[in-house]
Amino acid sequence: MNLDFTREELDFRQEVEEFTRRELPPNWDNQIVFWPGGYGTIPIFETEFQEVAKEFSLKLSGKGWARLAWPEKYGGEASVMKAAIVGNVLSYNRAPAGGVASSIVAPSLILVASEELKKEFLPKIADGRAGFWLAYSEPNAGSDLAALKTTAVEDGDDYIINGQKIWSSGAHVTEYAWALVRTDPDAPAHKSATLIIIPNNASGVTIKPIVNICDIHSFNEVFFDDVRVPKKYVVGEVNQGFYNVMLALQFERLTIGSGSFRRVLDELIQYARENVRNGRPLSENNQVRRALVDMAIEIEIFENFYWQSVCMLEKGKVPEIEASALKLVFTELSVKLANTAVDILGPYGLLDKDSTRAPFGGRVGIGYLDSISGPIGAGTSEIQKSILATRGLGLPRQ
Amino acid sequence: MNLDFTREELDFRQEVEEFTRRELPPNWDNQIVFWPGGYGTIPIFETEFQEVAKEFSLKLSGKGWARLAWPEKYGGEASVMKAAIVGNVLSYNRAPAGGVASSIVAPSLILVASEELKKEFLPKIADGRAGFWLAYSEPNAGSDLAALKTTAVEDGDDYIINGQKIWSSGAHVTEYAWALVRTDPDAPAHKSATLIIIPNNASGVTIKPIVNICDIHSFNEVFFDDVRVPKKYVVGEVNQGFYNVMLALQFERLTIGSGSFRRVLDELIQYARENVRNGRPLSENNQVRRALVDMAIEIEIFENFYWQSVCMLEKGKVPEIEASALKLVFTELSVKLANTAVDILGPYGLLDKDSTRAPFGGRVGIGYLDSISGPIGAGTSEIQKSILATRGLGLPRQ
Amino acid sequence: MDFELNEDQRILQKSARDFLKKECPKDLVRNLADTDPGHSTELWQKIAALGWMGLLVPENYDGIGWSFVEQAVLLEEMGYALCPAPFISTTILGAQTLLMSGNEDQKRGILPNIVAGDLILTMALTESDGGCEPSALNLMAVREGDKWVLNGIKLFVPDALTADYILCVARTGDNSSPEKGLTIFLVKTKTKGVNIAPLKTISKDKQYEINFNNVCLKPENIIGPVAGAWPAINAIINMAGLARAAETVGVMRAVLEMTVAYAKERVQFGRPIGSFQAIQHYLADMWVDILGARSLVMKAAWKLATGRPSDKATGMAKIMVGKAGRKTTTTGHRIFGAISFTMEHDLHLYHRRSLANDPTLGNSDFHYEQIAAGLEL
Amino acid sequence: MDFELNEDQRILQKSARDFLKKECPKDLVRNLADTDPGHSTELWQKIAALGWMGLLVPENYDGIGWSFVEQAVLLEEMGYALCPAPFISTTILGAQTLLMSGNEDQKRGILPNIVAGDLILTMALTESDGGCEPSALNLMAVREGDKWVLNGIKLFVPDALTADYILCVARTGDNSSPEKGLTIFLVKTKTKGVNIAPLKTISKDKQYEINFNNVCLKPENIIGPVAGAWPAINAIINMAGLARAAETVGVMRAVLEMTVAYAKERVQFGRPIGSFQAIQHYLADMWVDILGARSLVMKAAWKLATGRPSDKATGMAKIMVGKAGRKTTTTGHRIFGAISFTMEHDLHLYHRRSLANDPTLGNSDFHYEQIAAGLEL
Repeated sequence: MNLDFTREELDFRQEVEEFTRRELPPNWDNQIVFWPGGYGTIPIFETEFQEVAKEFSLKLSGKGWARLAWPEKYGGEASVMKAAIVGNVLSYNRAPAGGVASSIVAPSLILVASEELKKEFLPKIADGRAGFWLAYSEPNAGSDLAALKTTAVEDGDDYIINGQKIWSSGAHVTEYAWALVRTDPDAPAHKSATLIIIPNNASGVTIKPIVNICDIHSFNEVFFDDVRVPKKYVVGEVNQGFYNVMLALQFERLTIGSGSFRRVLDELIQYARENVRNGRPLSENNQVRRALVDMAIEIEIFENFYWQSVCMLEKGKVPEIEASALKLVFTELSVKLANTAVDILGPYGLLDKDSTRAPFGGRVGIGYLDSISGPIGAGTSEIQKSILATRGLGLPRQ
Repeated sequence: MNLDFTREELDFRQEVEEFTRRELPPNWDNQIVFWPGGYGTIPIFETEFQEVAKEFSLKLSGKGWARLAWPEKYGGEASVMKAAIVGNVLSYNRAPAGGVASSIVAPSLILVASEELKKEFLPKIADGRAGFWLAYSEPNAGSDLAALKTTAVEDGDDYIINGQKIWSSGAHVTEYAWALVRTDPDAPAHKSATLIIIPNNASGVTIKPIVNICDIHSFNEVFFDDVRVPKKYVVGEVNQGFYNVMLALQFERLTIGSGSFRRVLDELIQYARENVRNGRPLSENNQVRRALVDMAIEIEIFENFYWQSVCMLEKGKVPEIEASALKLVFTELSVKLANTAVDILGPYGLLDKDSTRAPFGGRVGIGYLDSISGPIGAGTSEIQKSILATRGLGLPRQ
Repeated sequence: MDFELNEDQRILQKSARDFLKKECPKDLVRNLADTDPGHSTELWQKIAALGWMGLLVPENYDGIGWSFVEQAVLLEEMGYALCPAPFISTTILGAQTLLMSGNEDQKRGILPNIVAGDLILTMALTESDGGCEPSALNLMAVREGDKWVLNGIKLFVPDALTADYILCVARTGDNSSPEKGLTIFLVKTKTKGVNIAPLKTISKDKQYEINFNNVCLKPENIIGPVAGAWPAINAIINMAGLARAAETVGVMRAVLEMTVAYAKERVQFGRPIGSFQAIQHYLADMWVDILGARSLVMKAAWKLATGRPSDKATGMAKIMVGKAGRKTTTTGHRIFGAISFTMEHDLHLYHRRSLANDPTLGNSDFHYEQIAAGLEL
Repeated sequence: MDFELNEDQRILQKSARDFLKKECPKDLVRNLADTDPGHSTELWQKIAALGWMGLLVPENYDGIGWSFVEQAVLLEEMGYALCPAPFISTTILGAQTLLMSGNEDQKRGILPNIVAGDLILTMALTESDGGCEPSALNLMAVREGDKWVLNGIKLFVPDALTADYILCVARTGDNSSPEKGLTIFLVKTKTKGVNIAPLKTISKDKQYEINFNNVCLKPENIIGPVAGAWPAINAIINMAGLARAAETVGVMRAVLEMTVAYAKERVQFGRPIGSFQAIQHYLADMWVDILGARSLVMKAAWKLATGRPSDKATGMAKIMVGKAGRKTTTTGHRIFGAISFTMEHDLHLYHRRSLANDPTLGNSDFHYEQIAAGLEL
């Protein structure tokens, strides 16, 4: 057991920290809102930040930091730990980075795709030219992915795709869909789903914005009308899509903004020290003290879970159950942290980002709204608990 | 809307209070433990308090206060309100009173039984000569009463009863079982259960003690081996037992020790004022203050629910859903109150009743143990929530 | 003892429900939320015509002279409909303060106009501290000759831009304790030196910052005793806090209704999600919370209505409903899932309102301490 | 970074588990719980033979010289088995205090005997206040010539009746602040004037009241600096609190295991109760709590083991595990239902233990304040 970073890792972290502080636009923190564990305030999905994000991402790529976890064969360092350190530092600084291309698509491609696909996409992902969005959810297939209806029908060397996707984060600012479609309408869903790459600019793809309750356009509805995609864009085997998506989940769980929770805690502690309520510094208010200690404890647990999963992946183990626990813990923590923050801020917690009086540029109020998205997105808390109970503890399915 | 007692009711309450303080044995509070909402520390089920309980109960009967809710025709005053006032005052004082005979058996008899049964039992119940225990639960029929296995087979003018009951509160200190048995083995349980009175002294009845985790013998296992009971002891119609039991539930919910919650709150407030922790009165400790306010709020809600149900019954309405909400709220409150109490008492909360250092004669520590029984007894919290969801909100059954 | 509403109250409830269903559709709520001052004169006039503004005002000032029980019934319906009107500001912060502390001239001059729907009032209480304890109230009014001059900033003033008058709480001296030295001034919004700026909130309610810059007032602008206003202010905080709680009960009821309906319809894994135990238990908990919340609100309202000591009861309602309201709308989102995370869906409107009603008009520290004192802690 | 146990640690874990399964059956646990002093010399000697008492003791005092990580691994297994031994009292309250503050003679005289299983120690800290903050420690030791005389009452002293020595925390002067003026005395239990009486607890652990009545001690009975013991006492409270937390993690693991097994077996409504969503979610929450609890305990243990500042980490473990332990055993009872409400069933033994480990050796006020200070609040 050794719970510290190595000297080399600490040096690397410092390098990333310095890089991040240097390369982020001045006053970046005051331009964006971002709430840990929420799906509605991620800056890379916002149109207005695309230029900054692309520029930042190019610089990251220049450092080789977008593919640290990839095998050396594909230009990476095979270090999940270093990738996690980058992710941790970037998210502490709310940097416009991340995205599923490098964290989910690339590792999945490496594991199951044809060499041809790898050659086409990995370099583009590495330098930020190929952005992806996850095309899993449909209006009637939320928690129940098996209700998937989007079809892909063979036609010569192509598939013709028809259907509708929803909650498509960043579809409007990326280049490709990482799509789950049904290739065999007669088989049950888990034997008929296939993973396929669909270019956003293919004919028949219509992307319609959805504005979320934080007043941010991050989601979309996407319609596929007779969209023709070459068969070579199938990822892994046909009808193995469910398996391939599950495989990708272990990576997905680590794309969370792991540093952003502690950042909020640090900021709240500072706020409590510097602000007065009822004539006394908030930091002397027993409720505030206790609430912040409770958050510090939960963040400590979350971080333990996070780095433990990183270490497992680093050793080549698959944190399946751990990934469910992690997702459950960090999204529920997101809600608790938001509630704690609005409680501490009192009426100031209600102020929106355009208000000059708003502490933290309005992040807390918007974060309160955004925090509800964590436990309902990407596998609800209830789904995670059922996974823990059945796959983890071996309880009988319903 | 009028949320106060009438002058007459207030006078009556005072009379009951004076009676109770006068008639309770001196130092009664220090002899017993009793935790609000728990099923394991009810003094009338304890052998050692039988003498006191019988004597007290005779005095209550003498006042006519054991049958206040009964119709005038049967010697009562048809006043659920007055009965509730008596129950409230008695439970505030932790008096050895209550019991299912007057609160559940008698009202059920009045509603559904034959005149013959009423004549035989009501007078005996009124003056405390006929005590009852509820014979519903079986080892494999807990939450799932439909799994009931105890059988009653016709034999001339009698039924022959075979089976086993469990969690039989007070079977060892009462005279009769109020038993749910199966009279038609081929029909589904809800069409084959019958309510019948079984004398404890009938041949073939064996009562074995169960000691609960508060180290109190209040429960029993009861075995029926070819127990012969006359058919006239059937309550209501044959095969209508489930219906009759449900009918009785509305009364059962009001037999809770409604005054006992506030009593504990009052005692904890006094304790906080009189005791010091870390050099300061506990009452000045912000955590303690908040915890007690939270309890005061929850007790206020519970009391609102309680008196609202009383008023419904007083108007002849059936508080079915309200009874479920009440059961859920008061048993969960029992747990919260116990946790709050041990938190306030700190290590003193661990002290048992034999310890001279124990505050409140050890009631808090034992109450902490007892409190777990509320949400699992007499229809679990989970069952109550399902009732609220399906019968109350009309959600589809699973 | 009787927990049921009487016939008049039931008629009020029914008519308010019907009226708001028709006259306060979600489109109107959304439109007003997105504009400033976010006030519909048309809706306000209709409400006035129904007599709502005069519900708590005695008949000799043209009101109906009903009680807080009826006010609570009405507010639950207004919360249910998310009715966006400066109603609590005008009828409680304004009219109740006048009723409690104003002299006969002041009452006669203003109350009938409030009842008629011609005047909107509010109160400027909170300052940079964010709370409403006496120690947090420090805006100064200085006597200069026969005038009083106000200087300072008030925050979180509801509905200020719509208001005709602001009741401004100011410190006028007597520093022997924070409770002492507070005075209420009646300030015309149009007075020179009164600058109002919106504080944009995520709750989309209408709160403002007011800068009082050498605002000159005459002695007749004083409502109630000089340097002795705290008892009235304290009572108003409690009444207004209770009003917010009553509104939140309506918000909760609306959320439960819409969520139950959705849980019956929405199918996942081949069955309505409302048949899943987890969903059922969430909804049962919501329902029990609503019943509990309403019971506290109605008890406090009844205590106010009958002149009983009520600070403990209003505090209990404010604290419990503040928490339960937030929990209920959050759980609603959890059950609805992603669809409710969109601007298009209505649920977030309720979620915002339940948050907005929690930390204002007596935050939890304020009410906890008040209840603790009531418990003799 | 590596969260996994190394091979030595895994061997220790496995051997402790196997040993306790065999040598510490529930019958023994029950028997010792119901007797006074509730100690099995036989079990204690076997434990000593395994070297457990010397795990944290350096080799030059006959110990193994391992770290708090191994101690935590061991304690989780002892908690899992509900092992009823004065182990934390002896190895932490006793041996660690001596190691930290004792002089060479004191260490040489006692530590090897502890390792050999020949001496049992405990600490008398808490008084009538119930807490362990400095201001709550007021038992006086007065210097009379070359002697020190102790008078006063200590409460909640664990394992006092079994102990050979009691480390008594007393106030010896310097009243400039509560932290100052505290001194640790090594008191032989058999000393004249030491009266020990059981404090019967519902947790059935062994706690005692000690009346020190003119107990005369010599200067060589003083462990560490006169009037300067608080830093050591503070460290010991943290270590012992962490030890309790480690034990509770084992309690929680045992409860999860037995409850999962029951939920798979017990049939109601025609199917195993473990297939109901409500039960599944309870158990998932329990599991996540256990994983979180263990992660905090191991991190604090590792910080202690590697000499890093650790008060914040031990406080976090103590607070979180104290709550989670109680919640876990309570939820266990909820799932088992009535059957677990009987003395015959084992679950209540765990429920009692999880409660007992919470409010002692640093209550939540103590640890919250310590963490808040660590967060620079």
